[in-house]
Amino acid sequence: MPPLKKIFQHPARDAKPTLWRTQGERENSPEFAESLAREFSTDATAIDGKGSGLSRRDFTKLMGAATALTGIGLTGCRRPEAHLVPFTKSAEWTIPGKYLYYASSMPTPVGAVPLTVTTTDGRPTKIEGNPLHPASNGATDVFAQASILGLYDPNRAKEITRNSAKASRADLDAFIAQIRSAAVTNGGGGLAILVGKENSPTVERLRAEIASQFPKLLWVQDEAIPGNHAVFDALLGAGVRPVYDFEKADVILSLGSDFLNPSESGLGFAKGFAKRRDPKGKMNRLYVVENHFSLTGGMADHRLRVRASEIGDFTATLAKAIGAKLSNSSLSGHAAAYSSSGNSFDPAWIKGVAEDLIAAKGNGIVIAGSAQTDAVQALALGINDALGNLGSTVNSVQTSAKPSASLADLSKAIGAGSVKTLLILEGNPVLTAPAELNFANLLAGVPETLHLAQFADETSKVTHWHVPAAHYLERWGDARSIDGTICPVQPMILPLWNGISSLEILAALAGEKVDGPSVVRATFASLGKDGSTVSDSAWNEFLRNGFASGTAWPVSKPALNASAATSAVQSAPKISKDFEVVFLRSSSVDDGRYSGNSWLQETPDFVTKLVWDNAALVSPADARMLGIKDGDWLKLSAGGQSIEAAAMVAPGHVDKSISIALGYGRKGISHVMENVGFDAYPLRDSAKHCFRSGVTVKPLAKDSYTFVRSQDYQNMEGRNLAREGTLATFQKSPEFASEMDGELPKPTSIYPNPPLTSDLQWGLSYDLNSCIGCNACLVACQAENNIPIVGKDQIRRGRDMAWIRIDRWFSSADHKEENLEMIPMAIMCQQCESAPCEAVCPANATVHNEEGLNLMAYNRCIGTRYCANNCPWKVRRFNWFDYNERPLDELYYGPLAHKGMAESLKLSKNPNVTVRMRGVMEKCTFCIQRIEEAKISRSVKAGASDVTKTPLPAFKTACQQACPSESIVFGNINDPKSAVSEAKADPRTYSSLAYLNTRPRVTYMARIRNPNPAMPGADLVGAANRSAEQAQHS
Amino acid sequence: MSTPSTVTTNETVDPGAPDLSVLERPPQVLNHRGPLWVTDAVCSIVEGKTPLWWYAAITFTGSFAAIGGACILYMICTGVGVWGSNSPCFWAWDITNFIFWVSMAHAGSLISALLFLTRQKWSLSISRAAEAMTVFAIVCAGVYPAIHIGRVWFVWFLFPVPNSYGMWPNFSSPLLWDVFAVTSYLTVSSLFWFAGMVPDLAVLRDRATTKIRKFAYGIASLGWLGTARQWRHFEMMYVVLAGLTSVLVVTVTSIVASDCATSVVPGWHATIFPFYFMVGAVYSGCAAVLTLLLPLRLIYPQLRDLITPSQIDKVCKLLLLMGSCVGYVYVFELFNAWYSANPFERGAFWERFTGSSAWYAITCLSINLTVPQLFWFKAVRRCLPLVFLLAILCNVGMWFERFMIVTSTLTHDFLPSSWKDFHPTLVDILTATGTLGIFFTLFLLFIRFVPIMSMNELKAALPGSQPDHSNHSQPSTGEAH
Amino acid sequence: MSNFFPRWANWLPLQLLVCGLVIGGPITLGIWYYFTPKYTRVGYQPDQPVPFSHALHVKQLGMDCRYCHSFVEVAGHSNLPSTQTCINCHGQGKILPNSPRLAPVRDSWQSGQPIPWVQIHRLPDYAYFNHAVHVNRGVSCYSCHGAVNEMSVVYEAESLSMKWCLDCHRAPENFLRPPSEIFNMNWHPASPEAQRELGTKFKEEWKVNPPVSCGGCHH
Amino acid sequence: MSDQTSHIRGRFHGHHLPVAGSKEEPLYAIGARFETPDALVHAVDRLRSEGVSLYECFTPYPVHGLAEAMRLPKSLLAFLVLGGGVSAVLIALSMELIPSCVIYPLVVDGKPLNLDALPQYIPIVVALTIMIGAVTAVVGMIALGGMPRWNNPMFAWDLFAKDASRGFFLAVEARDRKFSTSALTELLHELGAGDITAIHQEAPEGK
Repeated sequence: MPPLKKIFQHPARDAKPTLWRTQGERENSPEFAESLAREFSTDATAIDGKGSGLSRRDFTKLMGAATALTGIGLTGCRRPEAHLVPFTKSAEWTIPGKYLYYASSMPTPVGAVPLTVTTTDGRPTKIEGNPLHPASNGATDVFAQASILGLYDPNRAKEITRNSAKASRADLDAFIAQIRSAAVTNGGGGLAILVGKENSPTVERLRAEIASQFPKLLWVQDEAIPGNHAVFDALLGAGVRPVYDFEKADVILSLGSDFLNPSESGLGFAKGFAKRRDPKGKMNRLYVVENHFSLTGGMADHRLRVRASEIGDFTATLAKAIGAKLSNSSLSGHAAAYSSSGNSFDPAWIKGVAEDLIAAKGNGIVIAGSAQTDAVQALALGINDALGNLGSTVNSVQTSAKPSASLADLSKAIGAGSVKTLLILEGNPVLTAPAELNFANLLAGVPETLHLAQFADETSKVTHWHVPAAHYLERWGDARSIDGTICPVQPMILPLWNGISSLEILAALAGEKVDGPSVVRATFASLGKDGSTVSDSAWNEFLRNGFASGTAWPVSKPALNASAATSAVQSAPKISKDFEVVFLRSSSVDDGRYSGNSWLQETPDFVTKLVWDNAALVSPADARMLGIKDGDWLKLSAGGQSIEAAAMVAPGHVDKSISIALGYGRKGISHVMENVGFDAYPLRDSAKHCFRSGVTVKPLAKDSYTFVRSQDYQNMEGRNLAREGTLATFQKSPEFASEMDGELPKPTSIYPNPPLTSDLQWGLSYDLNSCIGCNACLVACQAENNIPIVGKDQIRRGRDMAWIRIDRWFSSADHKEENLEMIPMAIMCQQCESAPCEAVCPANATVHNEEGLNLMAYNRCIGTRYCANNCPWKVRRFNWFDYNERPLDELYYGPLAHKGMAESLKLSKNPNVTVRMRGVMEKCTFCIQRIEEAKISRSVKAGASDVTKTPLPAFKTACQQACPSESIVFGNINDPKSAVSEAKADPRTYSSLAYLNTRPRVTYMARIRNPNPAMPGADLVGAANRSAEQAQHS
Repeated sequence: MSTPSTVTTNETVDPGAPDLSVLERPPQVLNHRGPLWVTDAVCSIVEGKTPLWWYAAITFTGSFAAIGGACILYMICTGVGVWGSNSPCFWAWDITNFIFWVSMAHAGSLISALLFLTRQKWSLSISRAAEAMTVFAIVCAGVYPAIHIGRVWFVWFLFPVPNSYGMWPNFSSPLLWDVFAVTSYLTVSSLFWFAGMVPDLAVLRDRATTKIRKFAYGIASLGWLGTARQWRHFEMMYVVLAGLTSVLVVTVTSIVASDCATSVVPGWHATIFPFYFMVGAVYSGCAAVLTLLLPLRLIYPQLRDLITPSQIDKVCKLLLLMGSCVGYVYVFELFNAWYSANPFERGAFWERFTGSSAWYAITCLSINLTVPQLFWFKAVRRCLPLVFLLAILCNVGMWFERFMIVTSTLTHDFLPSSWKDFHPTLVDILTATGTLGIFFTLFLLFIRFVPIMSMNELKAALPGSQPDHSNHSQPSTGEAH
Repeated sequence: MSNFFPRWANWLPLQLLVCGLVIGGPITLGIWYYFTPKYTRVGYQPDQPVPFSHALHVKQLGMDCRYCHSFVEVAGHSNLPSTQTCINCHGQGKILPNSPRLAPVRDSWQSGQPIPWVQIHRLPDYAYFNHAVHVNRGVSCYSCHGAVNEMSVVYEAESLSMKWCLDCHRAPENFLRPPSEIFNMNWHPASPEAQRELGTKFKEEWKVNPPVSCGGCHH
Repeated sequence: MSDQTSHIRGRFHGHHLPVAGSKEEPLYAIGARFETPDALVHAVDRLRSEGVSLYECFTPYPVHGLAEAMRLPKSLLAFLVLGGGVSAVLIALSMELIPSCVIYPLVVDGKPLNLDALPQYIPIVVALTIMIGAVTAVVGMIALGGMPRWNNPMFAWDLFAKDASRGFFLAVEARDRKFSTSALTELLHELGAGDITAIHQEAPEGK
């Protein structure tokens, strides 16, 4: 019988619920509300009218907030009225509150990243790799992980504009139609289309289509950071590209190539390379020749610092040596053809590498940086040829890439006034074009220009039309992954801001009817055997698997065109002894295409640990020579162009060389990009090499710039934190790592610990040896766990929120630059069995559960911060402000700051993870929401039967799932057969700070280097802790 | 009616007068003052017209207190982030000042309680003020634990009240110990202070002329008549409270010390901390007593016969003793770190004195190792202005010690990758000065409205105050055991 | 008169003490009851846009919970029925096609605007609850929602406070039912002893081991 | 009523005692003032030998030997405090152990959930014990001392009301079996008391 109190007569509402209308009003953008209404309906989850700071399921809250608020208003102090809004018509596949997975892919210039996208109630919330895909191990890179934020980014362009006045979709269609009709009459004369490198078969098909209709069309393809396509066409044949098999390679020489960096060369390489780093197997050896520390340089067994512009000289010298040793005339010929700038290199080094490569004949790889000169590419291939690597470790694929005009050609055409209409589909030439082209002015001269982009960026400012581009999660499409396999691009959600895809425009030009996947399906059909139609089943399989099997490019033994090689070698540019500037692909914003993404901006750079900035990296010696320190300004000028940038001293950097990442210093686009770094594009010449030689450097007397790094101290201060040894050490005493605790007290416990009862005991093993430090885990964690960003200023104050961070240690056994080593070490909550943080929490907000997890109950936390003080790894993060609810530039305004999260960002939140409020502590939870999810589905499956007899569904933590080199292994350490148990059984395993006897559930596997005894300084390799021990005893 | 304003004092008291023979104990009250004079001298401070300097002073201190309050309010509704605290230095000035104030409180209790138990008569005239200082210092200390947390509105999670969550606090947390320790310290010391004051309040009541005073002091003195029975219970209570307080002082310091000692942080994780904090506490407390009493003596000439140079001399000696203990701990800590051969321990102290925290670590050491040693010299102990100056220095030194212990340790813990330096913000600074404001405001109110000395104890100790046939050597011994 | 305080003043302390007890006691007890979910939550019975009667549909017509709350066994959320579900029976030419009380349903069906049911059972945002795992492991709707089949207008029957949850998580044997009776609102154990016996049996056979540490519900 | 004439120091007028309070009201006590603690103690001895029992002495500070002379029992306070302390220990221990070992045992820092972990519960016990002990002491002192009592017949005697902080007073209550105004007046006078006064109850409020 109900107690007859509190029967609420909520004021009667008009029969037609006003939910969506109020929603629209709140949103101030009817289109958005509409698109929401069309796309999702909420399910029976709570809509908390009170809008408490700790809010899960923000999405449904977004739906209900408006009405719920009216509830508050009308019911006064009584319980506010909240609503549940069910579907009107049930939607196919959708079970309210259950995840739905789709296979898709993210197109990038390197190649599509195969993905599985997690959607909740019709909104994509998480990106994972597609494990089925041959060229993917289910891993992803930073950019793929962060693209989820890119989708919901409230700063995206929202409307079509013509001459900066709002235009309708109809106007656009009319415009396209008019272009088409004009082209039909004059065969496309005066029409130019500028696209990026997307590897999309459909684009290729439509291009062919359009080209056949309008023969006079000018088709331009441009990338800010191009590969050396032209030279490969010459060396190996049109459209033929080399591919490398690192799993087979015993000896690898990188000539300024950062091949381990996923965003540089896809995920496959890191995976193959990592497979060969296991000291128990046949371990490979990596030589790196580079000007600045790259990920690959960090992994090197031997690293030589050489200016990027002199890598040509180095390669030639090496080629000469190898040619002589092998008495290989053609290689010697190539080498001889090189006009050296007369730089000499340590002969011992050259000899060592040469002999090692020869010893590994047929199983070596010499790989040159993708933006190196044609000469270096040719020589590298020449060496591989001479060593018989071609056909074994170095193969080639016949890509479908058709030659197209370059940006330079386009500029010429515009200059000649022969371009009347220019469609720029994605890409941002005004930012990235070489300064000497003066592209902005050229554009102004074109009568009709249209720019399709996700942001109203530099280019949009000078084009007549600006069209918001659809995010790849909003549109249909297809793309080839790095091995040529075709992957679908599926829309997970209707365009939030009516974005339009380049396919739609191209199809319209080609006169094809655009209707959902039709264009893509047509392409897919054309690939079929009969080339006519394609069966639904095949199509559905394509969509379900996320790739079309058997569409990979055939791999064959490359044939090097000797004469072309010689001429390529002769084309080597002259190198000046003066400073060079090296243009880096940013680890955070790539070539600038991601500068709007605050997750990426806040992700520390691989090596410098710099956030929200790039910097002019100079070697310590140069810094002394120029009399500058971190943050001092430099003026870099070459060929009439000059930029100003603040300098940062970079250990391990070569002298007379300055490295600076591209894609920063953009102005007036969105507040995320404001005051972030320095634009280096103006210094590039149209050769678009990765370096510019002969740059004059002048320190400026400006007050110094504030750089913020997530890690202030660079070396281990004589503490054995990250541990490494050489292959020899390992073979002598496999457990050398755990023996490094030296004189530290042996852990002892004064009383028996209460037993952890569950059959599931979670643990994690992390392999320093294969981790390349690529940050993928960081961003994956950020996406999975609703981690807020805090901005440059807060990080400067030491208020980073990342749950997993990558400590990057520099160490050098003899304290010399030459022998500097870099070791990345990921630190997340160690889930100690006897956790120091727990004892000191007065509120019992952090305790242990029966599965050995160190829990954190946000809603119990009162924020004494004692736990964090007592955490030896300092992995606990405190919400100093209301980072989720307040704008980052108003944090200090207190109650006067605007409250509330951008509506679109609410959609991006993981519904199973609480969004934390101000004043509470948070930390890595081993993705407990995934653990609970798995346990629940196990119980549901078990139903009325013994649950322990039901197997636990396989799952991974976010960081583990993202890791391209499979360095992170998570699982049940109670099960001796589990991967994690095996990993922990490895002799290299050690616990960090074992002497504290906190018994961490996270263990580390020491890094092993494989030096070549014949090399100079070989005895100083893998000795990061030797200096440590010395320091300890001194 | 007696007119207290007409109290005369003998200006010609020479501190170093030869008639003070080393053999006999110096008298508690100079110039052979009688009970009536004592009463008038003490009451006159309360009964006289409010001096202008008092108004000026309290406006000054009060405004600081107000600013501090505003900062706290701003902090609570904006976030702890308005302080300079960061990761790894999650605690900074909040806990620094908490420890500083709590420690300062201790000397008050010790001087009144421990010296009372050990029959150190010389403390009689300063004990009341010392106790008051204790209470006010705890008030200031109590401010921080209350506000420094992220979600003040949930502070009730700290108390074991049955609730609909079925959750309870974690009794193994030193912070929870703090809650209980500080609460009971505040309670006990205020009781000690007030109860001891009742008879003197009664005196004020009897001498009261205005209705308000009659009412206020009447209520406060609970109708005390000074009957033999009341005195008997009163003395018993005083002994008991003195005993309890002395134990409590040790307990509270040890508990506060275990905030550090029970953690694993190198530089904190040391068994010497309770002792460390204890001696530090008394040291800073004695310094504080001197800083407060010497100006009083200057402002109210009649007190010069009550707060005698020999007493100040004794406090200085206590200061010297405790200062030396503190110095010993410093050296011991360093030795221990070296002897542990533990790179983390060694690193912590190496960084403390070479790293970013060097400037304040060295300031702290140089003050606390040298200044108290000056009190070896009688000349220094007898030169009151100098004593005052040094006492203030000692307090500054102790504040820096707390700052060093909290901040420099946290900023250089296990992993250099997480090291970060601490920089206070304006809010930090104003909140700190705010507590200073609160402290002095309360103390000004104290000297204005209640007897700043225990008249009954003084009178009972005056020569000839007891029946000469009585064979009781000291007051209260009969009752004490 | 030189006694400043009147005689009655001497009684003041005692009087204050007594008043304190007389007033303070009830206040404490009052807060204990009236400020906790036992009171603030239980019995919340808002009016709904559509006067849907569970008593009619379940008790009299004998419909199964899962006809409308169709995903309760597979999903974390027990979904509310889509308008479609209502229309299945109440569509044109079917039951009460023109009843004015069903007007909101028809409007919703035509306009596509969902029916804004007023939420009754609300957990805080930081508490994670999963229906599927409960109903599949022997916890009946009845245990948390009460005798919904008796309610013509639904109200909140249980406090849904954390302590209330823990009571069951600590001793599930007091609530576990035969799988067949999960959705049977009329099934009641013969006696508490019988229930405990039955529950214990299930608990051991199925290895029912509900989480009692924070992580189970707060993440 | 005016009491201007009610005390003339050192002089004694036969049976015309100065009167405090209002004559209409019943006599409360006879009060007297002594110049020195010695005199007071001596007087007390004498009174006791005369068999007077209902008397009280008022001193500005604890006078030693006085209580002994009055044969006052030892103060109970110490035992009260002991009781308070012991109960505090029990309260504190149960407050800590029952929640953390019985009601909701949580694994914290791998510490045992039983008495093995007793040390961590001690500090709060100590703190609470001392606090409750101290409160008992003060409350006990106040209660045993018959306080708070803001209205007291003694205050009717203005001299006392004014000089309690200085003089040594003695009052013999009228309820005493041996009470006789004349005899007592004699005796007190003989013992060197001054300002001997008959203290009457005050007129109740409103008169």
